[in-house]
Amino acid sequence: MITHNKKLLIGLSILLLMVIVSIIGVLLTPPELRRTGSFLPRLPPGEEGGLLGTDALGRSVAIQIVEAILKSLLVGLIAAALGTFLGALIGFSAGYFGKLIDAVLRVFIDVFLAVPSLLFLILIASLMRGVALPAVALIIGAFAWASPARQVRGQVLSLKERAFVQLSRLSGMSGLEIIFRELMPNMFQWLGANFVNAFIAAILAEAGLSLLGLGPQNDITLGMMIYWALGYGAILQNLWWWWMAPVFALIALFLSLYLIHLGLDEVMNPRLVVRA
Amino acid sequence: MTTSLLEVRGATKIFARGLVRKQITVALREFSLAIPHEPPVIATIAGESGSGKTTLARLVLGFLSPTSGQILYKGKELTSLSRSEWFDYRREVQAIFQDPYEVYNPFYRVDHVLQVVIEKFRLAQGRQASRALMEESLQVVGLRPGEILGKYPHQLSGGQRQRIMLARAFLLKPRLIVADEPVSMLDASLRAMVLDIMLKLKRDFGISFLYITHDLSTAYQISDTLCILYRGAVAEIGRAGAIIETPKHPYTQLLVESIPVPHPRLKWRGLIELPPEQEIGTVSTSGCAFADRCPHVMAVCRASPPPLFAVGEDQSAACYLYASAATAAETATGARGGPH
Amino acid sequence: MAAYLKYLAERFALFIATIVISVTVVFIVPRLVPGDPLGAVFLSLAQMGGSMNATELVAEYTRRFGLDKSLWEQYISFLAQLLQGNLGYSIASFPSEVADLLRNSLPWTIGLLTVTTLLSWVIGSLAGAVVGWRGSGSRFLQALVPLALILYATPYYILALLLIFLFAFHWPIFPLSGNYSVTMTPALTLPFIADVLHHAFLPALSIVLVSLGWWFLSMRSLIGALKGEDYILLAEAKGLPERRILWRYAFRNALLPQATGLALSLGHVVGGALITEVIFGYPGLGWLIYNSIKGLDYPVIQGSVLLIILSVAVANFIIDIAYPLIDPRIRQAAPD
Amino acid sequence: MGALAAEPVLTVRDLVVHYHTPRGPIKAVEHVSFDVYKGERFGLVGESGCGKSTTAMALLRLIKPPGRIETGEVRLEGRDLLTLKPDELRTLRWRDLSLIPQGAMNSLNPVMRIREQIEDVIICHEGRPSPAELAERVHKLLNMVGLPRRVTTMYPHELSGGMKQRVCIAMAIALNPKLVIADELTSALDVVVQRVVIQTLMEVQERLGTSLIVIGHDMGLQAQLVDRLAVMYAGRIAEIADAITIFEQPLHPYTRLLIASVPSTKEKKPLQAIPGLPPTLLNPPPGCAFHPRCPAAFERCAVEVPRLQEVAPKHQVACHLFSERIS
Repeated sequence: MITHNKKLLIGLSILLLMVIVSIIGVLLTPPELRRTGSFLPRLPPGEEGGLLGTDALGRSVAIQIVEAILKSLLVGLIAAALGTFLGALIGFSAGYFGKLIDAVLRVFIDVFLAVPSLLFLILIASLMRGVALPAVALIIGAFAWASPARQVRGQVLSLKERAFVQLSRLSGMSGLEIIFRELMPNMFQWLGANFVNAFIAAILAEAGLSLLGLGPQNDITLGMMIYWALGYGAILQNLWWWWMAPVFALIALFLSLYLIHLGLDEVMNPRLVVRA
Repeated sequence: MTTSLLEVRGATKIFARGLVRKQITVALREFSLAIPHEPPVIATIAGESGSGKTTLARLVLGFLSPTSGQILYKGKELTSLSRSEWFDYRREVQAIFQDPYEVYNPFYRVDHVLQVVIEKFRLAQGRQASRALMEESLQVVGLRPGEILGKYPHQLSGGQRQRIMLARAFLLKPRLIVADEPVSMLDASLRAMVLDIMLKLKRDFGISFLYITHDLSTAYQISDTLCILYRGAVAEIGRAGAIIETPKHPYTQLLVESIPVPHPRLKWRGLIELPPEQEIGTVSTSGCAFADRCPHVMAVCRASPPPLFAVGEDQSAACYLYASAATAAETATGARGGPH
Repeated sequence: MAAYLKYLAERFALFIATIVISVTVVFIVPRLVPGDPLGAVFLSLAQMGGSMNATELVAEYTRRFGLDKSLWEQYISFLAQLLQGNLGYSIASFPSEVADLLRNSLPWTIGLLTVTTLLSWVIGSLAGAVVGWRGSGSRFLQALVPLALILYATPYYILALLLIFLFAFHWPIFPLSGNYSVTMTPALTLPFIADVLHHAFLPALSIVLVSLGWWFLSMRSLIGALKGEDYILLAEAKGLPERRILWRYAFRNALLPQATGLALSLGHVVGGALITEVIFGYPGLGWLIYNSIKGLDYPVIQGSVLLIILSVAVANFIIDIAYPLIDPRIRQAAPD
Repeated sequence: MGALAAEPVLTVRDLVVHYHTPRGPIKAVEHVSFDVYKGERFGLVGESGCGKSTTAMALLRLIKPPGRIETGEVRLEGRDLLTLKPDELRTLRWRDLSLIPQGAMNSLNPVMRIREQIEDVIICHEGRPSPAELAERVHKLLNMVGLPRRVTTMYPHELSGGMKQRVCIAMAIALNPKLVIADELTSALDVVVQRVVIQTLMEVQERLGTSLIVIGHDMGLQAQLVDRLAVMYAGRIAEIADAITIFEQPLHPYTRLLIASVPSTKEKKPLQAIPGLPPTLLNPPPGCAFHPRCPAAFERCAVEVPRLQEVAPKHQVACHLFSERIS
């Protein structure tokens, strides 16, 4: 099924390629080369500057970028996992239990859907100066549950009305059993697609925070790379390799994730598949 | 007097929607029906959309509870059943539904619906025994197990899927099966097969049916007793043959006349008109629900809902036209359905 | 009508809930952060030696917001101040009030975002409709799809960077930053307006291009889905000209969700492109927040966040009450 | 009795429609031929997936990819619809050949008033008349199908299913076409409303003298409604004859079983089902597609596809039981 979808295939290939190259790159880098001043500053890509040149502080852009890709992905992964988990939990409770629980949770879902979560992130991050990478990821994740929650709730509501749930009750299944044996299996692949969505949003949020100066100060993510580059006037000094490397890495990352997202959509949406 | 297997006694179900202003729908009004222990019967509830027939099915299955009135299983109210009694109820009262696709979890093979029943009700020990049981029940409904087991629901036809549902219910050897529009989504050529199995289960295994349908012709063919619902209220109740052959309630008459007879020489006679309100909004009335459409409407019809009047042997109609012919038969034997 | 009133009541309750919950979150957050964030802010301020009247500021704050009282009382006085539109003082530029700072930045943000949102919506929707309708028929139209996809997948600030590099640095056609030249005096004169437009062009373009991709894709898929509707098929059977079917039948039905999208993003104009402003040094809210972060000016950050939340909530509320009036399908039966 | 004039309005010859799926072509319509005469009510009956609706859509040339009309001829008063240029086709649609669609529920544009949707066909085919004239025409049409004037300014969602169906009837006769195709007219309606809608349609059709093709699965409705009837099975026509002949002297075993399987309210009799399963059109059985379920099948049925042949005056059957009798 997966290999039949071109979008999914291309998206996964780009993503995997980036991850593999980055991992190899990080593993091959001796720690002493990561330090500031390991290289001559401001070297363009080429023989002396290495593959991607060096920045104003004498660090190799290539060495930074492989690490930044992995760190950005890590932030996305943690945040998306947390957000999807919380969202699934909240959405599931709202949809399954209904009544008052649903009413209360729905208000929260709607509120957090309406307010751009970047704002809360700015607020928190600006109070916790110099947050570390896991903290950034957790904060992003903590505000990324609203959209999956709404969707899971809708999904559960519609599944709950399906006749097979009624039949399960007639077959003597308890509420919990219906959740785990009848509803959950139908949610898995669907939660997967949601996870990709949250992944994209989390990486986007991290980069945004970093550009505002609220990223993980002691770690190098793609957003932080751009932040430093801009802070040191990379554009005005024509150090294009410094800021362009993370910019194009981000574009490639987003493109691959969107392709995966669209591909999953097509694979799962029966309306797009020709019925026989 | 012995108690019935299942008795619905004066059940009313009101749905209220809305927080600020309640919108009240009376889905079922003062409904009574009894299914006897013996002999097995096919009791049919027929009506158009919005007649309350599906509400009744859901009440009987315990998915809803009545606003007032009672549903009694072997003389005990459903809401007061203990855990083990409820378990017995589930074993003895089963159901098949309208859409033979939606009842299957798309994630599982069709075996799942049979497996769960065997497992939950501990019908067999071990894989082989349960497989044998599944095969046996599939054969009862005329399916070849080899062609069915291991398939996903979308790989089977509607008729096959509905018959698996019957096989599933049969596994439990229930006393009663609630069949909610079981054939309305099937093609004509397959419809008869499912109805035939219902007849067979009644005849050979003593299983009664509460057959919910909008189709009077299938009701005529298979049911013993018939109850015509109109907007939540009983219009006519009694022996199925009598009601279809000599309908007494004006609504039943309209309904029976409107069934397209599959013969070009027996065409509809006369034109009928629907009052425009009928199609646009709902008319509420404190009297007979049919009063607005009834050609014989009288003042009394709008005043209070008519009780059941006996209009023949094993036939009663909720219509004031028959008030003079008989005394009100609110406790009439025929009114409760089952033959004795 | 009763249904609509009931719906209105529900929406209004949600609107109030949104405001109360967000204001509470904004109030709670600094107090949840370990340590004494406000104290830390003052401390770092003192370290920077930037503020002239640190003690006066602290005193003023403590008085107004009751920082020495219980949490509950603090919350009440916080709400009371808020209701009067008082967002406190800027720390970095005391005694400027936060509200005044916001008032200066807001017009630039609103101006930039409103124009770009409308523009990209119109272009994107029209193009998306045409491509969605006869997409597979033309290779040229098909080629627009991956282009839009790439645009949409690109974060808007990334595109901003590329545009700055190309058209402000490499080919310096447009200014690198700012909203108008320092040599200009703000007035309603032609040269000044031209200068403002010149400065706004690149930020605007970056926003238009990215959101164009989204509107295009969304309209295209809406139209694509509508193509299978029975009423479109019947319109074709009716022998209507194709153009009429597209615009009167398909487009009109797709317009509703698309317009909802527009309304939603108009609600987000205030906080829509904070980072673009940072990159272009455009003195809107985003720039203000960025500078406040750098200057540890927490009251200003808090005020900006509150302002954006409020504007989003108001916009959502307006959409909610207007939606049933626009869509005949739910005009009578308000949605769940 | 039905066909008064012997002059056909519509002739369909050898129509073939396939849906091209990744798993192979679905042979939805295979070599279908029939005539519809002037003023006649012609029924096309069959069970789900037998190709009756696809046939209807093919007559209007509304088959969408992956479906395709492979071959055939559809002549409306002599003009072959399948070879018309798009512009000619567009002007002919609705003026000469209109449709009462399956599922009227979703066939009206939800954001246009009823009036606008009916006006659309008049304006596009006849040019814009004066507003008063236009309003008068719309009103007259709605009146003809028994709808009150206030419906004109309503939106589809404000109408009940039966009313929507009547709006569709009014729209279909707006230009007084030569032929109206009604596809599963009443499948979602209650039995009383169904009767009212069908009465309305018959009344209007008789008044205008239009020819009518009624597509459906319900033998009872067909018996009430049509003069002549074609029974379809697995993409092919099994039998064509006038309605009384079909119901009183059916020849094709499928027709016989189909009629027998319809429960009656006149007499109680054992229920009769057709054994076996309907074939898949992706992979139909060789020979006569009905042979695996046919009680009268013999060797030839499994090898050779029976041709539709006239076995009695105006009575055509596609069955080897009768093709032998002729040859």
